[in-house]
This record gives sequence, structure tokens and C-alpha cells, in this order.
Amino acid sequence: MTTILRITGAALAGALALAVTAGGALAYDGTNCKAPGNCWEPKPGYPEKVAGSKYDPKHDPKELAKQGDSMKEMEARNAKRSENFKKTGTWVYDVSKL
Amino acid sequence: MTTILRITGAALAGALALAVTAGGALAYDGTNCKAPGNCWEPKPGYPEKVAGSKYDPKHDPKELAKQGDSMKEMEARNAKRSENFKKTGTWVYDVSKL
Amino acid sequence: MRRLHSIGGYVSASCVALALGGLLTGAANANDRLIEMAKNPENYVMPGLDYTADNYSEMDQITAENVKDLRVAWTFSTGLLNGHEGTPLVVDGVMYVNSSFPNNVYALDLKNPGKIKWQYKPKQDPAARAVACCDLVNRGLAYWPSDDASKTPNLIFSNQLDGHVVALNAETGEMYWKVENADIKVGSTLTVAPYVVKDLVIIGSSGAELGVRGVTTAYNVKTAEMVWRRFATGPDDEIGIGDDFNKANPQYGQKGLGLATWEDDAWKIGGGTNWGWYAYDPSLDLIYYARATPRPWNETMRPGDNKWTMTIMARNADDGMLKWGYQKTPHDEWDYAGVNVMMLSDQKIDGKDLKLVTHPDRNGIIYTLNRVNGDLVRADFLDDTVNVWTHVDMKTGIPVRNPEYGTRMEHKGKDICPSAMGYHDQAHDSYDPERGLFYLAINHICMDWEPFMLPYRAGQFFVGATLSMYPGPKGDRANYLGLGQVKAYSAPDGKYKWSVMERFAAWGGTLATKGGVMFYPTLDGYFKARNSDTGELLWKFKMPSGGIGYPMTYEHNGTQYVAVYYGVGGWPGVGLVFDLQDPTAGLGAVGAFRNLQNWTQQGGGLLVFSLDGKGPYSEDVNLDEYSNEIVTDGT
Amino acid sequence: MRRLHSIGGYVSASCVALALGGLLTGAANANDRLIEMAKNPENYVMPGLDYTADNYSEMDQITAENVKDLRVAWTFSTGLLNGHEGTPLVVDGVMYVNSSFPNNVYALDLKNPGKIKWQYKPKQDPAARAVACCDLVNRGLAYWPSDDASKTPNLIFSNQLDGHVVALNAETGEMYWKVENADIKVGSTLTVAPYVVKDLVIIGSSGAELGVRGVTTAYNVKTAEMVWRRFATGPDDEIGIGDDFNKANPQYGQKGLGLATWEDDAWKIGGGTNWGWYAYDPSLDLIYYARATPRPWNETMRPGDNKWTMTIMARNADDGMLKWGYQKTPHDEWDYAGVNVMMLSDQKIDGKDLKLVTHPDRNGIIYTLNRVNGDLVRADFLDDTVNVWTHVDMKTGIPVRNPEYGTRMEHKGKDICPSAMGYHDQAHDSYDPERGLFYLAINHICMDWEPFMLPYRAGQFFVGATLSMYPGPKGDRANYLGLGQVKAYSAPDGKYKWSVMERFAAWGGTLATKGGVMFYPTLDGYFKARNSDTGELLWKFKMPSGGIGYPMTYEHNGTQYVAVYYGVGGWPGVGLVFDLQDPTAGLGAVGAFRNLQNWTQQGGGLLVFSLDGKGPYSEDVNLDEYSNEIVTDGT
Ligand SMILES: O=C(O)c1cc(C(=O)O)c2c(n1)C(=O)C(=O)c1cc(C(=O)O)[nH]c1-2
Ligand SMILES: O=C(O)c1cc(C(=O)O)c2c(n1)C(=O)C(=O)c1cc(C(=O)O)[nH]c1-2
Ligand SMILES: [Ca+2]
Ligand SMILES: [Ca+2]
Repeated sequence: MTTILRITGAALAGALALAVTAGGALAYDGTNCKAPGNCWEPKPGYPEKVAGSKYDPKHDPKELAKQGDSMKEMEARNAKRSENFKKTGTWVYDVSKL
Repeated sequence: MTTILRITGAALAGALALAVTAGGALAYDGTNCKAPGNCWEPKPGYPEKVAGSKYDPKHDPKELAKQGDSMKEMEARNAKRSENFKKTGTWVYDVSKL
Repeated sequence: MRRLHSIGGYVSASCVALALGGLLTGAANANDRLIEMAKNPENYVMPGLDYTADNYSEMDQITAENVKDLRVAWTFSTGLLNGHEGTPLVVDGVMYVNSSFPNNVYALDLKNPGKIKWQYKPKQDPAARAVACCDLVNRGLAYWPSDDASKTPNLIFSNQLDGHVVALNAETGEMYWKVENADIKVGSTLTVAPYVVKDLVIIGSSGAELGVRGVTTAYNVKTAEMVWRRFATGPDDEIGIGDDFNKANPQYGQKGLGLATWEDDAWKIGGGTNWGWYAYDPSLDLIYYARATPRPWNETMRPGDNKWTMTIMARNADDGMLKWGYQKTPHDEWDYAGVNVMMLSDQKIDGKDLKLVTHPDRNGIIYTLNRVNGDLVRADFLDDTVNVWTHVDMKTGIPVRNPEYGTRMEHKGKDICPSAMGYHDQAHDSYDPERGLFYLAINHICMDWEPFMLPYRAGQFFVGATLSMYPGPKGDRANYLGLGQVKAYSAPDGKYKWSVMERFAAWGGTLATKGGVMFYPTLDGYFKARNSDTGELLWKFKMPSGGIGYPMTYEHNGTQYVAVYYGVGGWPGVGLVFDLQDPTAGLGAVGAFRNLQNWTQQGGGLLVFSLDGKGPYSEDVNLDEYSNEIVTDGT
Repeated sequence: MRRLHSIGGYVSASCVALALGGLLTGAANANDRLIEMAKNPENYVMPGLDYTADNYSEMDQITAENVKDLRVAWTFSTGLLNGHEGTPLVVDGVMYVNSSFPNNVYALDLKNPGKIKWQYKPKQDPAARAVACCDLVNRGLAYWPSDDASKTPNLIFSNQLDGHVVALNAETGEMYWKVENADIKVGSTLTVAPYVVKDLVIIGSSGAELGVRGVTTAYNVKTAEMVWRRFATGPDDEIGIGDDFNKANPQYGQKGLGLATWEDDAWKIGGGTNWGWYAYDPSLDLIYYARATPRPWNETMRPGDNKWTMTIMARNADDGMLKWGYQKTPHDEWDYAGVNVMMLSDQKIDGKDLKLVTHPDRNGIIYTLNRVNGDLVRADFLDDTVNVWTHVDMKTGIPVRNPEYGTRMEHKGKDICPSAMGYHDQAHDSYDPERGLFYLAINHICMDWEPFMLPYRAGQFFVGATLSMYPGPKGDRANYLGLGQVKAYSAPDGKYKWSVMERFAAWGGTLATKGGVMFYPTLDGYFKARNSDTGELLWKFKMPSGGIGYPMTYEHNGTQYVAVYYGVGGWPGVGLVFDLQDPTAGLGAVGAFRNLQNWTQQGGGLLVFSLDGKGPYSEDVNLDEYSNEIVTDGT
């Protein structure tokens, strides 16, 4: 694996400038990992978990389930269609006719 | 005024053929004029006037007046607009602002 | 308040004074300037190129020999679908492009047409779409050159489908004035191109399929004041009929017929719109155009000759009074709405030098009249398959009917030729004075026609006939192909020098050029160049979409360009445009043009051609680049 | 009933058997045939020309010397407006054209492209329009060549905005099968081009702006059976993560992160759609593509790295299992939805011969990875004005943030470069193996970004940020011009051999040719040819409307043609397409592209170019004439 650090001159200058001012809300730079591939940290002043905080998205489980339910239903209908197709050689889209 | 009768051979043939079969409902050929520029005649079996006949369009005078009324109103609004335009040099379309 | 029948015919003394005043100061100048400008091949200042409306260009860079090298130089999409009719104007190095509903107007600087100089995008009442009879078309713009004396800028006029007429500052595209000319609530629309004569802009009308009483209106370009307004039907003063009307041809009819040839008040909803083309003779001060069909289509419902629908009219420009009028199709029974192109020519016929107006009519006859006094000079069939007429009586001017092909209630007329689309509809044709040939874009369509009764309700369709249309006898009826022809017609001998069949018709019209090449687009999307003398097909180009506009040509920087709109539609395209399937839908167009969709799809824009595709960007590839700077080996 | 989190990841034994069975019989053949067909310059059988997706053609008739003579040979309008993305396919002398919503498909016989061979015009639920994020685009079709053993005909696949996938008989255009792949009621649409690998057609997903959980699905082309379905987020089995995932680069993360890097159930609405491009390496049997952003845009609402959104994925074709995955933008804060093009090349870097995949990402970095195992080989800025990152740590693969340009609630981020449109969005780029150069169509747009809270409701927009976008530092911020660049990039040294600024960006992508000319269309409507080596502008053409597709080239009858769609739109065109005025509308696109309307208007079609415009109609002007017979002196 090639591991050379590749940055442009301009970006480097930016990075150096930044090093001086970094701190406070600016601290999260992505490099402080809990585990490989798990490097997020809350920005200073922001919660680790949003549930219960003022940033709680208050997800409604019913809404969250809709995509999955819909997909299950489509898959079931498609399965019927292709089953019929394999049998008859004709594609019938309207599952009520199957 | 040039008065030469100009017809194509094919059409002439048609005209001749027609002369033989003409009559009855086929009689109206446009040449039997009441006055210059007034040559219409009813086709055999059809009324001279449709009012009261089964072909009476039963025009509603209110409907027939609508076009004229609308035009008068547009003309009045346009006149206000152009009057204002001549005075001010600015075109104001919204007559409620004039 | 004035009574209905006195509206419009009435011309206020002040209006006339104004118009005449204009005449004496700047107006005549403006007119002269338009005439002068039209002579410059760098301009294309009005529909039909100049007041003769012959759409003939003196340019000859493009010839029968080199037209095979014609290539696209640049293009422009209007951003709209629906049929694109008419042709752009070019004035002083700027091209003005009209478009289908909502009738956007674009100005393109020919030095760099890739950037839009200005655009005018009106917000229109979408209800206008519902009352347009034949797709949402528009036939072009008009230009008025400012007189130096006036503070009025150069103006571009645009008619909107919703009935508004707008004057735009030609330099900036800003709205200069905007009047209400037609009311969509009573079914009245505008698709016609405005027409500038002196300081007047002449506006036609659409909507006869909804029983609209046709009207023509002249506005003072500087003030937007109505100068005159003349109708097709009704009292003489409203039509513009005075004592000397049809003096030379009293047999055409004179006074009182706008009422007398209608039963009761039927003239109030009698049609006779004018949505077609104009010509103008400055020496006679006469404007030529024609009036459309009487309404409804069901003829049994309207006894009478229905004057002055279906009439070729010669009107005085200043007051709109009729000099003469010739009704081509008295008591129309087939919708032969004859608003077709008027081409002025001066030709020797039967030994006489005549000032002529030639008019390929929808009723299957091409008329040539003496434009001074209305004498009928020639009336020839557009094709030998016309069957509704036996001939025209040249003495009376009466077209003699073959009653076999008449229509009436309780009767289904069959194999009627031409169909309601006529053997010629809205195409703007051309006339080549060197060759003495008219290049005609002809339909070859016949029909079955069955009337039915219906009531008149303002703002609703008022047709009353069911139609089936199909190719004429020379076409391929099994496959619904062969629906058109292109013909080169010579008026003095009434002969067709050459003719060729077209698959779906050249609905838009033709351009003639001194170079010996004539051009036209076809509904199926080809733009074709033929040898003007022989009809030989020399070149063609497959456009993005079918063409229903007519071509124009102009010079820029020494190069001859040919331009044409693409964008299929119009009446023959309604099936495609509105996705209709019933063959009798679209007043019968859907059936006739059922195969059009196999050759073309909707589009809307402009193609500009030149030899080898030479143009601003081939001359300078860096023109209109944001940056010519190429950074190398950088990041 | 299966629980939600086990849907899709689950692959039934019978399905796998079927897929593998296919492999052993006809499938490998079909794949081989596609590979063979792609080598024939008369074909263009898949997005990006062949499985390397390098959009590089071996043809060299058109060269840097003669490209100035390129002219339009023929054109075709699709009849639709809205942005036209992707590029047509050409197979065995037939061109297959895709279009914007409602995703009509046209087949044109190259022998006579003026006539439509067949057309497929699906009726779609118009509600699909309301849930499309970025205009009503479609990125192209796919082709599957029948194996002789099978009764299945050659197939064309088309994805519909309303979520349907249709297989059409390539010869007749008849629908062969049609499945429901995405449900617009929950905000899920399809704009991605289908992708054929062996006997599978791979289908991506759209709708992350509505919180759609991204999914990729493989159907058996012969039976329409779902063979595998893999998600971006959630349980490992649903993502396709097994024991050997990221073996070579465990530092990228391995198991459990699709759940662990999300708070609670947020992964169910976590985005990570894939509406971009694919590549495939038959020798490794790996499909390459990338996943889009996590949702909502408001990052504060979704703590965590949000795996495996924003991830370059290498999946086994037969079962969809992930070989490796590299997340480019963990915990995205800027909508750097990295579904961008994947170009496969074999190059020597630092002395090693490597099999590479190169990916110019939306986050401002162009990545090159070892496509065998996912090693990060290079990560270079697309432009030196990128400011959100300081660099990429090549050891860990972590892009190191400059927190100054991070986003968060109660904070308006300013001057963030790139903007949400990225420095590279949906353009399909190209790679010239002879020159070792990638031709990149780059955005140059920065932004202000302010998040806000909003609830998730299935089927509704779920964004949560207000954006202002404007040109990057090298552009003209006063006039909102200079929003793009085109660059030639060399991976081994990370250098840009040449770069040039564009007014509004080359949104659609590039074509590279052996002739030493590279092509691309621009948003403002130019189709440009540059010298591949130097970037010099050699030729350009003003198209009817702006281009957001990418060019392709093919040979027919010995002539090299270059084709490209026109039809402005896509995300940058939403202001123009939907007539929006508020600069923050269209997720900020309206403001950035406010001047686009001064260069181009909507359109939708295809232009086909050749040297001197040579084509079927220049070769034989009488081709496709209804009649060649010219009647003379007749009536
Ligand atoms: O009677 C009318 O007012 C009226 C209007 C129009 C129009 O405005 O386009 C057409 C017609 N009639 C008509 O009869 C007709 O054949 C026609 C064809 C077209 C066209 O653009 O293709 N318009 C019209
Ligand atoms: O997240 C998504 O599902 C999704 C879908 C699409 C799309 O389907 O076109 C775009 C985007 N996102 C997107 O972020 C984006 O920048 C974008 C640009 C375009 C385009 O066609 O110009 N589509 C999309
Ligand atoms: Ca009419
Ligand atoms: Ca997105």
C-alpha cells in the first residue's frame, strides 16, 4: 500500500495556518478514532448522542419502517411476476391477475 | 378582367359526369344568385331559414352578446392605458392603478 | 354606450387624425425605412422578407452546385415544445426568435449567437391553451424601425396566445406597451404574426372554431392607440365597406352582405378570423390578407353566403377601409379557412403587365388577382384531384360546386378533396421572380365529413362536424403516407413546372433564392433544398424535430445563412403534441397523421446553416470562451 | 415475516444457485460477448464504452488536425425537455436513445436514423416528478446480448424515475419484463443507468435527499428474479459484508459498522443511494461503484461515521458480497455524495504495475486505489482551492478535516470549498491509456451552509440545510461565472497536465479518443473538442441547449461519428427547468447558476457529428424520400 502523504502546497499552507487557530469547536478533524473506521467525535459543545438532546430528530418508528415494508411488498409482487413469467413465458405486471 | 374559364381536364370530366347525375339533394352548385355576392340556396329538402326548423341553432342572445361586450371592455381599458402612456411615458397595464 | 354592431367599425376622428398626422411626419419614413432595410440581405425584417411577401432572397452564394455543402453553423432551442411556426427576423445584426406558447421572445446577437442578448418570457394565463384550436403555435414577430424624430425606440411586436399584443424595446427586450386584443374567455386567441405598415401594427385574430367573429385591428406603434378595427361580418361600417367597395367587380357583391348573407344574428359568432399572412403594396397603400371560415362547421346551421368570411381583402392601410374583397368560398361547407399567404408579383399575363396578388387557397384553388382592383386573373386547381369544385366561373368569380361533395346534416360526405386542412394551409410560400415560379407547400389530404348540431356557448368549441382525414388519391391510403406535395407553379400559364410528393407535407412553407435553390422543411423533420428550376432534390438535413415554420436567409459578415425552425406541431401535429389516439380527434388530424410519430418527436428551436457550416465559432474557436488560458502542469 | 433489517441482505439459496447456474451455462458467454462487442468500434454497448468505463475510443479518424471539420450529420429530438444525461448506446447498427422523464426509449437504425425504428413511451405516475431531487434525469440504458442457447431475445434495460425497471426486446421495443425496484411513495426514484454484468442487470437507487436507504439490486435478465440486493447501511449481511471484507485494509473498518456508526435506527433512513456510475473487472469478478451521502444533510442530527455511505465499493458480481470498501468522507457534513465515475486502468505507479480504479470524488479529492484489494494509491486534490481537508492520511485513509469548514447546527459555514455540488458531480469522465491522462469535468463552486432541524416523514424531503453556492476562488464571483474546469490528470505523479476554466462547468463528462482529441459538452451549450495533449481548444459547436450528458463515438459504414445529448438540466439546471428565482432554491443551485439562462434554454435531443457532416443523407440524398419522382409540367 502506498502511504505517501499527498497534499498540495496551497493546502499545506492552509493546514499549517489552521494548526495555530485550531481548538474549541474546531477540534474535530476525523483522525481521533475509537476503532478502525469509527472516527467520528462530537464537535465541542455538541452531544455524543442526539436522542434526548435539543438535536433529537425524534424519529417516528412507524415512519422509519415504511421504506422496508414497501420494499418487502415490492419484492413479493416481483417474485410472483417472475414466477409466472418462468412458467408461462408471458410477463403479467398486474399481480391481481396472477 | 380576364374571364377565361380555367379548368383542368380531369375536373372537366368530373363536371360533365356530374351534369348527368345532378338533381335532388345535389342541386346547389353556387351559381344561382339572388343578387351579386348572394348565391346561396338551400339544398333540396333543407330549410331556407333554420329558425324554427329542426336545424334551429337556438342561439341565446346573451351568449351572442358576450364577444362584443368583452371587446368593448378591452377597448376601454386599452384606451385608458394608452392615454396614460401618452401623458406619462410609462406603460401601466393594471388599470386599477390609473 | 355604443351598440355591439357599431364597435370597431367606428373609427374616432382623433384616431384617424393621429394616424394621418403620423403619416405626414415620421410614419412614412418608418415605412420607407422598412422597405429599404428589407432590401439589405443582412436583414430579414418582416414575415415573407419584404412587403411582397414573396420570401425570395436576392442572395446567391448558395447555389444548386454548392448547396450539397450546406451544414449547420449554430443552433438554438427555445426551451419550449409545441409547434414552432413562422421564421425569425434579423435586423441590424440581431436575430429575433419567436416561440410557441407562452411565446417567449429571444434576441440573439449574430456576432455571438451562443449568448442570449435578451429574452422576454411572458407569464400567460394557462387557460389560453384550452381554447387554442390547433396546437399552441405562433407565426412570428414584427419589427418597427424608429424614426429619428421620435423618442419611440425600435420595437419588436409579439402576439400572445392569451390575446395580448406586446411591444418590446428591440434593444433591451423591455416591455414598451401591452394591450388586450383578444379575450380567451370568449374563445379568442392570437397566433398570427403582427404586421407593421407605416406606424401601425396590424393584428389578426384566431378562434373561429369557437365561433369568434374575426377582426383585424391596427394600433399606433408609438402610443398603442387603436387606429382602426374591422370585422369580417356584420354591418358594412364595421367591415370597412364604403361606397367604392368592389367598384371594379360589382359581381363579387358590394353593400349590406355582411348582414344579408346571414340568418338573424349569426354573423356575431360567424367566424372569419385572420390568423394567416399579409402583404402590402406601398404604392397602392393596400394591405392584402384573407378571412377564415364561417362558423360553425355544420353548414346547415347557417344559411347564406356568410360574407365576408373566406374573402381575399384589400384594405387601405390608414383607415382599414376595404378597396375590394373577393369571397373565394361562399357558404363554406368544409372549413376551407382561406387565410393563406398572399404573394405580390408583377407579371405579364395574356400580354398585359399586371400587378398581381397570388394566393394558394385552402379550397384547392390557387387564385391570382389584379391587386389594384381585385379582377380575377387566374383560378387553377392546386392539384387535379380537387373534387368539390368543377371550375371557377371567371366572369362571376363563383366557384362552381360539385354538389356530390357538399356537406349537410344527416349526411356523411365521403372522399371529399381537399379535406378541411385544405390543399394548402398555413404554409408561407415563396415566389421567384426570375423564374416566374411560385413554390407551393401543398397538402394532399381528403376526408369524410359528418355534421352534427350543437349550441353556441361563448368560449367553447363550436364546430359541429366529425372528420376522418386520409391521403389524397395520389397518396398511400393503406399506410397514411403521401399527405403532401411541393409544386412549382407558373401563374401566366397555370402550369406546374414540377411537382413532387411528400410523406406528410411541407406544412411550414418555402424559401426561394436567386442562387437557384428553394428550401423547405417537412413535417417528418427533413429540411430540403431543391433545384428551383427542376425540383431535383439537392440536399437535405434531418432536423431534431419536424418543421412547420418556413425558412429564411440572411447575410452576416459576408456569409449567406439559411435558418429554419424545428418543432413539430400545428394542426397536423396535435396527435403527437397532445398524445391523442382517436383518429377523429384533433378535428380529424390524429387519424391522417397517425404515422408522423414514427419519423419525428417534439422539439422547439432553430437551425442556422451555411456552406461548410462556417460561422462565428468556426471563424474564431475562442469566441465566447470563459477563458482561453490553459494552465499546464498545475494543480 | 422477515424483520426489516434482514431484507435484501438475505439471498435465497435458490437465487444464488440460479445465478451460479447461469454462470456455468450461457451467462459467461453473454459477458464475453459484451466484452467482445465493446471492442468493435461499431458498437457502444454500455455506459463508459467498456467495463473499464474509461470512455476511451480506439478510433482515430478524427484527429487534432481535422476535428475543425467536424459538422452535424444528423439530429434527433426526444420530444422531452428536462435534463438529458448519459449517452446513447449503439449495437449492431442500431442506436438506443434514453431520455428524461417519462424515460422514453427510442431505437434508430443508423442506416436511416431519420425514421424511428421503435419507441417505448411508458406512462409513469406523474407523482415521481415531485420526489426527484435534481431535475427529472436519466443516465442511460443497458444492453444484454442474447446467448444463442437462450430463448431470451437481446434486451435493452431502462430505469424509470417512478422506480420501475423494464427490459425491452431490443429488436422490437416490446416490453419483456417490468419490475418494481423503488417506491416513489417513500421517496425512492431511479435515475441511474442499469448495468449489465453477465446475466445480471444491476440497479442502483436515488432519493437520499428524502432519506432513502441506498440499495443496489441485481436481477436475472432472463427471469427478472432478484438475485441479490445490498444496502449501504445496516446489518453486515444486508450490506454484503462477510469475513474477508477489507482484509487487505482493516484500518478502513470491517464488521458491524453499518449499525455501530449510526445512532439507534438512523441507518434505516440513512441515505447512501447509488445513482452514479459503475465499472467491472471480469478477471476479478468485481463491480465498482460508490455510495452517496448519509441523511439528513444536517450532520448534527446523525452522530457517527455513518458507514457505509460515501464508500467506494468492490462487490462480487455473483452474490453482491463486498470484497473491500473505502469510505471517502466519513460523517459527511457537506453532501459530498460520492457516486462518481469509476475508471479502471492498469498503470505503473512508483515502479509497480498496478490494477487501479480512479475516482474523482465530489469531496474535492481524486482517489486512485488498487482495485484488487482496495489499497489507497493516490488521493490528490481536484483543485488547490479545496479547503475542507488538509490532506488524506494515506496510511489510515482518513481525510483530515480542516474544522474551520465543518458544518453544524447554530452555525453558518462560509466559503466552504467544494460546495455541496462537489468539485465533481455526475460527469462521466474518460481516461486515455496512451497518454495516461484522465479528462476530468470539474466543478468550481463553493458555498455557505446553514443546517436546520426537521423531522423525517417517508416520501418527503429530508435535507435540513440552507445553501448559497457561488464560484470558487478562481471564478468570477461578481458575475457568477467560472463555475467549472476541465483538467487532464495523471495519476502516477498526481499532476494536472493541463487545466482550463469553464463558464458553468462541463457537467456531463468527457470522451477520450486515440485520435488525440477529447470532447465534452458544457452547461452553456457548447460541444468542445480539445487537443488531448495540450488542452488547446480545436473546435466547438453551439448546441440547441446545454449539455449534461457525456459524448460517445462509434463507427458506421466506415465513418467515425461522435454523438452527444443536449438538454440542459440536472441539479445545476433546476432554476432554468422549474423557473425558480430564490437563490437558495434548488438546494442552492438557483443562485450559483443564475446566469445560465443567458446562454441556453431547455431542449432535449441528440446531435451526431462527423467530418464534413458526412452521413446517410449526404451519401444518398434520396434516402428516406417518400417519392423521388418529379412530375414536370403537370397539374
Ligand atoms: O379559425 C381559426 O381561428 C383558426 C385558427 C388557427 C390558428 O390560430 O392557428 C388555425 C385554424 N383556424 C385552422 O383552420 C387551421 O387549419 C389551422 C392550422 C393551424 C396550424 O398552425 O397548423 N392553425 C390553424
Ligand atoms: O442522493 C441521491 O439519491 C441523489 C440523487 C440524484 C439523482 O438521482 O439524480 C442526485 C443527487 N443525489 C445529488 O446529490 C446530486 O448532486 C445530483 C446531481 C444530479 C444531476 O443529475 O445533475 N443528480 C443528483
Ligand atoms: Ca379554422
Ligand atoms: Ca444526493
